[in-house]
Amino acid sequence: MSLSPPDLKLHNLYSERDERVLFAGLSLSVSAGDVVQLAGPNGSGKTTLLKILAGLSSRYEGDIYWRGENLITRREDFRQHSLYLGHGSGIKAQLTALENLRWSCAVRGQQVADADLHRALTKVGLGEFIQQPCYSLSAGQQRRVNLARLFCCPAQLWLLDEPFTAIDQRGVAEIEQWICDFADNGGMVLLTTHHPLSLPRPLRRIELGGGS
Amino acid sequence: MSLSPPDLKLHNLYSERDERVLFAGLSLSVSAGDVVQLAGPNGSGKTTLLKILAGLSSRYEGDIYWRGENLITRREDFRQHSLYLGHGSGIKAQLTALENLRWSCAVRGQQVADADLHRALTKVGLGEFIQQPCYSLSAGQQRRVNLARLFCCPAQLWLLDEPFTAIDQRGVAEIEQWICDFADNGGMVLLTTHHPLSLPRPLRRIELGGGS
Amino acid sequence: MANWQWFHKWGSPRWFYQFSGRLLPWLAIPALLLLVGGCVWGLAFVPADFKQGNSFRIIYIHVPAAAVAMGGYMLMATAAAVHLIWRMKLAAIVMKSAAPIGAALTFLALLTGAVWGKPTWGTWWVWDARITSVLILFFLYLGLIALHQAFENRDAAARACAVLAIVGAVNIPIIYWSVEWWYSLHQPASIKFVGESTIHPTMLRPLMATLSGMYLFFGWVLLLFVRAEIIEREKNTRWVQALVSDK
Amino acid sequence: MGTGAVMFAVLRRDLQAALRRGSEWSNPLLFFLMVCSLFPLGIGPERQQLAVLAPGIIWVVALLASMMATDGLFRGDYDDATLEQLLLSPLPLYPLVLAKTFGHWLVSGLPLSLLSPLLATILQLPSEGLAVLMVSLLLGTAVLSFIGAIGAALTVGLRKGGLLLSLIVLPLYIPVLIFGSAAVKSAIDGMAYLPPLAVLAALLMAALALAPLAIGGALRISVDQ
Amino acid sequence: MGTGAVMFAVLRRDLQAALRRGSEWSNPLLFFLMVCSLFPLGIGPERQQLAVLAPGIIWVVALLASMMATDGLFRGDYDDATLEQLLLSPLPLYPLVLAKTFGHWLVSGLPLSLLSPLLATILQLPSEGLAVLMVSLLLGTAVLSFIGAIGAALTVGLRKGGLLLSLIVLPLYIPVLIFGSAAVKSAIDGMAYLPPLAVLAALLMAALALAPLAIGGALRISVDQ
Ligand code: HEM
Ligand SMILES: Nc1ncnc2c1ncn2[C@@H]1O[C@H](COP(=O)(O)OP(=O)(O)OP(=O)(O)O)[C@@H](O)[C@H]1O
Ligand SMILES: Nc1ncnc2c1ncn2[C@@H]1O[C@H](COP(=O)(O)OP(=O)(O)OP(=O)(O)O)[C@@H](O)[C@H]1O
Ligand SMILES: [Mg+2]
Ligand SMILES: [Mg+2]
Repeated sequence: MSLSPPDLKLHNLYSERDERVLFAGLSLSVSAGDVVQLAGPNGSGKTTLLKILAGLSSRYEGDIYWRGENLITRREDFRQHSLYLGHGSGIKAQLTALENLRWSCAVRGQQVADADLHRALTKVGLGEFIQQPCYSLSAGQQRRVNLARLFCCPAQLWLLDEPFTAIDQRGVAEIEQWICDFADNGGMVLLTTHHPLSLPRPLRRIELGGGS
Repeated sequence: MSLSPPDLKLHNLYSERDERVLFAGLSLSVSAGDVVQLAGPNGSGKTTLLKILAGLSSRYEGDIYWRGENLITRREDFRQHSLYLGHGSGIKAQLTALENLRWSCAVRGQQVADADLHRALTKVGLGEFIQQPCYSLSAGQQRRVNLARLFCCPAQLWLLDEPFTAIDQRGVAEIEQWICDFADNGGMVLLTTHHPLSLPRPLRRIELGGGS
Repeated sequence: MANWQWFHKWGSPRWFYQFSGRLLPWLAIPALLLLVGGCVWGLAFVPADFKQGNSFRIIYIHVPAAAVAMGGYMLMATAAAVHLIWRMKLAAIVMKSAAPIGAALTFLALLTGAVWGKPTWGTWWVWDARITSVLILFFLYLGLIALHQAFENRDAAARACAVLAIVGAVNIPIIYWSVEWWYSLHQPASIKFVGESTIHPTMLRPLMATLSGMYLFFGWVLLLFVRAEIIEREKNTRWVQALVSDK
Repeated sequence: MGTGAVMFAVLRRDLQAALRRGSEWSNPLLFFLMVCSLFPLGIGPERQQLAVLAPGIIWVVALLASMMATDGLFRGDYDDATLEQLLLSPLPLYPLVLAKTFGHWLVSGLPLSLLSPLLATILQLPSEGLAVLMVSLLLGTAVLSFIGAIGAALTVGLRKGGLLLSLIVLPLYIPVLIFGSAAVKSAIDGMAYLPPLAVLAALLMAALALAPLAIGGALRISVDQ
Repeated sequence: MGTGAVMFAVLRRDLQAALRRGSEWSNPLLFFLMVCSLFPLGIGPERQQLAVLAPGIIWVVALLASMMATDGLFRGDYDDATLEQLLLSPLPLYPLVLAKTFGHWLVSGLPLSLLSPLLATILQLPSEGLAVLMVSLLLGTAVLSFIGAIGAALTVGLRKGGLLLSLIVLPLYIPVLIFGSAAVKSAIDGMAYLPPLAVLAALLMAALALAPLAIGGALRISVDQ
């Protein structure tokens, strides 16, 4: 698999904010099975880069290729196969975990059976809290509802912005395991985190400089 | 100093949410120089406990004593000597870091010279960003503005809810250092975090059970 | 590709700055000549109106201001479309700069109209169809300016305002038509604009002068605003710093 | 999952969320009711006078109520970042936005229109106008929802939505107000009320076709700041 | 740091934040202007009719504008958790809340009152009423700010503030509306306008003394959820 051309390729990416260069000449290839950690101090542009890749931001110069073609022309295919988990909570507080997850799948055009949603929520440790409205969940539990999307929305590329925020230690280990399993099955992961990762597989670190 | 009676004492504290018991029979004494980590899985009630102590929540049973007297009768004195840093950002996005910090001191009734504010902000690594409106700071930088309050608002008790959120690795080490220094000088710290702490001094961990 | 050269050139703020510098006097001098000349002509040499006396002379400011305010919106909407479609930065600058000028001219039209209304109709304000339309145009301008101000980020502001300007431009005909209809539905007997055709040629010629003067004036002020904005945005580039250090 | 099913899922979640807090659909209604009843207090209770003013007042207040409700249309989704999920959907944005806006009308414009005869009676509107008032509001509030959604999408990334939204949106609302209140007045005066209603219907068609495009574009801009 | 200095610091930050975005003080104004001009479009352009309605319309709309501005009074502070800091201050809450509310009036009620003569002219209000209109609005909007702040404090913990606030607050606004518009009408009709103005002043005194207590209590409840 590693001989095939990279699925995602950044070429000479440049981005600035308020005249401060965040990154310049950034090139990166991601193929099936790769796990890439975006590292760097606060304010170095990790979130910015993930948003650019996800297609939420267009404040960049340079080229991004998805499966050999320019991302701009293949946005739809890219959206189909990528899954972005951002900083935000990503859930509606007055709905239950189940309803939230069902909606998240629906807007991706996926109809998922309730049993599968259940399984995903149980997997992230919310088995007992499925019918509880999300506003009554703690910070970490809300985060877990969002993480459950990883198991309902099939994708080939995960873009995770600080997935470990507010997650307890056992949870962190679990998520690391999920990432490994996903990569083992040919998935690609780009994630930002300040946690020192301990994955049982090679991990690429991209250091973004600058920052405060 | 360790022979003096504890400054903060919780006796048989009980709290529940939606009929789920978060903690019961919780007793704890905190004296000068103590660093206490509230640990526990997501949803175990760490934030709830900190808010109760800070005086933002009254959903508990049991007694809390501050310097030997019931906290309820000594609220004002307690507020004077405690400093709470919560989950939230704690800063106004359209103001600069400096203005935010100045206001934070003012509502505590403290008039701090600009030079001191400058020093505090430089200490948290925002030296260059002092005059920038806070909305243009990254997640970690905003968090640092809030942390700068630790150096402007003299207090004897710090209540810190996940102070390391969004902070990079060097930053985490720095904050740990500040906590140590503060405790060395007779301060008390109660903090929640999922990070494994590495402090060069004895640390008490209170495990809150339950949770997901 | 070759015939797109001019487009990219126009899109370059630096080139535009230099080019517009040469253009400025050619706008400023005729604009001021026509405006001042037309006004003097209109105030001093045109005979008084037999019905309105001297108060009609305010027409030499009122009508040009109203007309150019309308034209300004259309220019702004065009710039907005150019910005959205081709991502041309200069178009965003033109759009942003045109808004306050257009709003000011609209306000001038309202003000002069009100001042004129007092002697003519005995009241500062009536809910006439055309007046109402101008008032709404004023609101459209203000909304645009407020939206631009509310954004903290320049690029997002420009694109959001561009969407709004285009939505507004689509709506302007509808608004005019509906207000016209509303007014004719109510038909208040007392007050009406005098028919436009009755205006005497001796009054018309100075009006034409101030009208064209006002268009040129708009162009001139717009260029000044655009140039200031370019300098502000490019203040960290080498060519601007060279420009500043030259002076 | 077909486009229809996705639209239904979007609609369903919004309705669920709205009904669960109740305030979402009841608040515009109560606002409508209260402000309408403020007018007799401010103006004076003379019957003749009120009857003449009633169509105008009801329409202006309905417009304000609809506008205030619109402010929250995308704000909640923006704050909890579910809007990002919507924008990253592999499906075209048009049907998603259409479903959201329609759902919003269902919980704001529709109940308001259905309640309007009650208010009309309070404000002494002659009974000939009741049916036309309701129809004009049904059509008109739908147009208002679409126009309002453009404004809401443009301002959703900004901290202070409420009043800014009104500045942007009110001038665009004016044709709807004019034709809506004109239809009611014509009906009371025994004149032809179909032409203004037809214009409202035409405006609705135009809004259906064009507004979702503007809304989608505006949302993408608002998220990318 | 004395209480005065602290109040000044609170006031200063709020004004700074408001002026920095500009929209905070200009938007209520523009809203006032626009909605007032909606009425002729809904009702019709007849001068005589408008003149009769003008005091009522201006007062109702001023009330709405003030109410809509009030919605943001504590919401921003709640969202960014600076409200927690305010509540944890070792100082008494009364002066802090007073400063915040006063600052809010400075950027909402005050400019609105100053602009009112212009609107009055547009709405054909006879010129005898202008001065009284302005004074009544100056007093009245201050009372409205205090009452509104209570509502804002009660609803700040809830997601959908805007409309809920209006429901809580509108009934309390009604006395202000009645005396305010009565003062203007009396002035136009050449009757004694001082009594209703005196009532407004008395309401203001009562609000100054009592409202901050209610606001402080409501804030503590809202944060503890
Ligand atoms: C699109 C906007 C406007 C245009 C093109 C316009 C144009 C004109 C023209 C051509 C005349 C001369 C009419 C004549 O004497 O034959 C006129 C007169 C007048 N306009 Fe305007 N005007 C506009 C807006 C306004 C506004 C906003 C006001 C008031 C605030 C206003 C108040 C007046 C008054 C009082 C007169 C004199 C009326 C009379 O002669 O009976 N106009 N306007
Ligand atoms: N809306 C904005 N306007 C202007 N500048 C911004 C904005 N958002 C972010 N920035 C700037 O962009 C830089 C990068 O921000 P970003 O959020 O990508 O950092 P990050 O690497 O994710 O940091 P952190 O580790 O703190 O999350 C920061 O220096 C910040 O000042
Ligand atoms: N507003 C609320 N209403 C009802 N229940 C709540 C509310 N806030 C929190 N809870 C419940 O209280 C429990 C404890 O929440 P708390 O935020 O204290 O947890 P925590 O220990 O801080 O967790 P985390 O590590 O995820 O931050 C959770 O199970 C949650 O469901
Ligand atoms: Mg980040
Ligand atoms: Mg917590």
